[in-house]
Amino acid sequence: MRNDTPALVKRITALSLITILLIGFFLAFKEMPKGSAVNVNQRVSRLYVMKNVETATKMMENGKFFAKGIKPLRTDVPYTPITFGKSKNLEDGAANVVTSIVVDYRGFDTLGEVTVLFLAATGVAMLLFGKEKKRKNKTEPSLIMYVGTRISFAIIFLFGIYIFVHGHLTPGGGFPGGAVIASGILGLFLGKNGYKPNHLGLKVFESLSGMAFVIIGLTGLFSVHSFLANFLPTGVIGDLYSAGFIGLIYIAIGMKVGAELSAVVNSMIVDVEEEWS
Amino acid sequence: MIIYVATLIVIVVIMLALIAVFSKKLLSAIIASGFVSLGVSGLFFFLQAPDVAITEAAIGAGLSTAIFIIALKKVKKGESKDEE
Amino acid sequence: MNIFNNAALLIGVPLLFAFSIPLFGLISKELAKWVTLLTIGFNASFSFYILFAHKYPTMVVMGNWLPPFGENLYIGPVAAFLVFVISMIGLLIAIYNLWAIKKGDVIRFSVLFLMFTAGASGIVLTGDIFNLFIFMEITGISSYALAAFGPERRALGGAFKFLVVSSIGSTLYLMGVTLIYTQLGTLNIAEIAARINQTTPGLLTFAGILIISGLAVEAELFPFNGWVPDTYTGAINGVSASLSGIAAISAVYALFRIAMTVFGKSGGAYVSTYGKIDLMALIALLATATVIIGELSALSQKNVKKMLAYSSMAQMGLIAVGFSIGNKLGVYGGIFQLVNHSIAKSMLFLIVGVLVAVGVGENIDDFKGLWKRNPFLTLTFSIGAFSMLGFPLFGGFWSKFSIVAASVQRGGWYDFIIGLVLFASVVEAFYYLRIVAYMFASDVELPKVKTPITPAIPIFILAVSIVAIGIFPQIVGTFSAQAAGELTHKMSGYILHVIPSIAAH
Amino acid sequence: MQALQIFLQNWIYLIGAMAIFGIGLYITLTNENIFKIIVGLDIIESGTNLFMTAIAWHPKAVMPIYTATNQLVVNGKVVSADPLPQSLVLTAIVIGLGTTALALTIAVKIFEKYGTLDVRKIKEAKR
Repeated sequence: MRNDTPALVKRITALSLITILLIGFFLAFKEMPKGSAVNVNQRVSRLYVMKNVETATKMMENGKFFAKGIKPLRTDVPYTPITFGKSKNLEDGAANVVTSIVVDYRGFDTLGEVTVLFLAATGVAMLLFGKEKKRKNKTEPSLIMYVGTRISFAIIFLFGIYIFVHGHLTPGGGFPGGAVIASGILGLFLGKNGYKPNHLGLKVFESLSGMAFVIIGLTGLFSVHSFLANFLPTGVIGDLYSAGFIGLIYIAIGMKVGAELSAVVNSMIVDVEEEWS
Repeated sequence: MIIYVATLIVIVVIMLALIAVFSKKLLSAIIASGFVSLGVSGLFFFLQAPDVAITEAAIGAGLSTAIFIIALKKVKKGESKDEE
Repeated sequence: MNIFNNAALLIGVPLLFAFSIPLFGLISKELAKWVTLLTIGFNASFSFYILFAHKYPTMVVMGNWLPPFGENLYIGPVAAFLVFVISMIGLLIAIYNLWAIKKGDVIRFSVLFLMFTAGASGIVLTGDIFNLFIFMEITGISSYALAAFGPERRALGGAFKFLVVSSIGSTLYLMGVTLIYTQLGTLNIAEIAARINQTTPGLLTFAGILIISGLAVEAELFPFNGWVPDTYTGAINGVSASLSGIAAISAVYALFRIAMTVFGKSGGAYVSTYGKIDLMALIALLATATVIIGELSALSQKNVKKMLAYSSMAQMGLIAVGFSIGNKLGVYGGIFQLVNHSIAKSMLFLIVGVLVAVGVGENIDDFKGLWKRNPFLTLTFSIGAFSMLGFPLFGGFWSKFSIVAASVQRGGWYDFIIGLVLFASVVEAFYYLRIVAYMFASDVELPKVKTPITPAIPIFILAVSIVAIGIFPQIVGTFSAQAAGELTHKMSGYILHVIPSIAAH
Repeated sequence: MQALQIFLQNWIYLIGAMAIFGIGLYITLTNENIFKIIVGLDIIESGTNLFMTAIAWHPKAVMPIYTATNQLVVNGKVVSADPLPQSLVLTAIVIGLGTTALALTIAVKIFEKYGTLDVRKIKEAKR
């Protein structure tokens, strides 16, 4: 919009634009299945929940998957009941179906997602690059704050690790786990003026955990001939040591996200003097 | 019954978003948007999506708001000058 | 179905090295730039291998889950060729960056530039509609940061505008994808494309409009291109070159992959789409508006970078007009023009970058008498300008010619559109020739300037390739023809290569 | 009462998502303050996420996690909420954080260099 557009005109334009958009959305919603009509069984997620993508693949290769008019017969794919704590050697051993989709069935998306976060952290650090100035806060945090943040950091850190290690069993996973760890580090910043995390350590940690993700992917490529393929046994559903490489990847993601978000917080908090020399 | 609770939360969330529209101070707009995220993450529980709820609470409501406030602190001087 | 899983290295290797560049950066800044260069060089040579060993059409399966259940990359003629072009342009700009980027946070700049190129290749390669969004965001986030990089403060305003418009665009795209998912229950492009007529028309049309407006932001189509002039002018020249030479072409490809393969009806003389309105016609209208607005705005600019930005916008419009004609010749012209634009425009931006660095400046008045000051840059700039205008013996001639011929072939209201486009070309000729005239025919006496060696290499290669394409159009023409075949026949060109078992029904 | 409940089940999340989305868009389009624009983007993000989760849900859904007591498949039919959109939302949330952080950084830099947070003044200063 132009610079000198009066506020009222701008508002009316925006309102009419939004109204048109929302009318379009509601017209589209009327044609969308709603409420009890939402049929997960017609969607590709049915196969992910039942963990029988391999069966469906075989059906597809035999030409039995698509009916006349190219309708996929997802409801025809047979399934074997899955019992928590008993079923063994499923194609994907994660009890949390969302995790199995995020890391296994659509792991490539997640690699991209980690990259996006990495790039955002890199961009933030690149734009705020410069010589560090001393922070001058008027008030020093009290002793209770100092001690409290340090003690709570340990607990928060452990909790973050718990979240991403149990990502394939309980809600959570690498991203919230990493975010929790980063908020612990944010607490440390609040607890002491001029707190400095180990920059070199953060950087190395971030790089190594990111590389670990790609290397796990490449291991899949060279051992099972497909990038990001699960090459470990999947174990019993519900066990801590199950779901193959999902645990490994979530640990890598958790550490990477934690390091990255801490780096973002760090570069945002520290005042720098820009230098172009 | 739970749908009525959800309806209530939706109404609260919309009102919080409206606070972000009309608030004169940046800080209250930011806090309001943080609470919108928190409310939405509550709705995710009703929508049977605990994973999303935890992520939204940790990232959308927690860290994102924190980064907002850190950035706001850096430009604190500008706020009073800019607001008409 | 032909599976070549090792092609996943086109994405995997850049990612691995992007994550490790901070470690290389601990050793030396220069090393970071060289790692970027070599990684993009790896991509270029690998895509060269795929292209010339004729490894396509092929598919890469991710995580051992075959499509439509898992994610896949699809390397058809279009993708193979465009990845090669993107990697080559990226490689040349990386060589330029060796010389241009010396100050500031060089290491992180290298990371972002590497992932920018890899993300653009990913947009071209991917076979999953949500994965396309991820790659758009990878390219997007790195380009916001790259556009804001630089000692000049004007970079920031442009980058911020780009960020806001682009985030709203990607949100709209995501909502469109979700709407389609509610009805078809899949995210695989091939399956959606095969079953698109099973959606209800209203929802389909609205989702199409949302998706296309989301993609049009980066494809620089009117009315979503308000960010273009500010961002291109503000960013440092290497970044402007990569934005117009890499990001824009991958976005246009994504736009027409969705419009033609996903929404398109196959079988006619030209591609039209399902739904209540013909999305191809909608794009044609937007594209024509883009051409006219871009060229007319470029005419009045005093700053060469800003002029190039508007011209870039107009060129994207021209490309979109070529694609949206929808017959084989039109798509052929569109892809040909895409390549020509990518080569010529990135070269022009690099030349402006060199000129600014050696102290000539970026205003049109500074170009007066440049021939006497530096013949090399003058000649290459003229070659780029002539290619943009579509002079015979330069690359742009063949593509513009095919687009005009295609619209005459299609007839109907496309005669009117091509009339407007030709009028805009006259305007374009005026402002480019004005600069060329200034460069050659001004008798201002100013000290000579030297050309630095490193950036001269990419500029020279790009100029030679423009002339080579102009004299031997079949270099690009063969691939464009194959690509046009793929895009206009969605069933035999795309779907059957990804999900062959659909053929039984 | 029954009708109201069915209406709410069908529409409340979609209406809420669209309202949040619309309000966010309104903030972004009408405000001049850079921080307000970013707040708008954040709210748009929330609206989109709510929308994407809402289309995964149906009134009898259970959460998509296998536990000792939670049955996802009953009589050969999946009864859980659709896990695929949920995993897409996870991705969208993280990407949203990245965009927000970058936008805020650019905002801070703009304030450093121009001394203002007003978008109009940035433009005037450029010429």
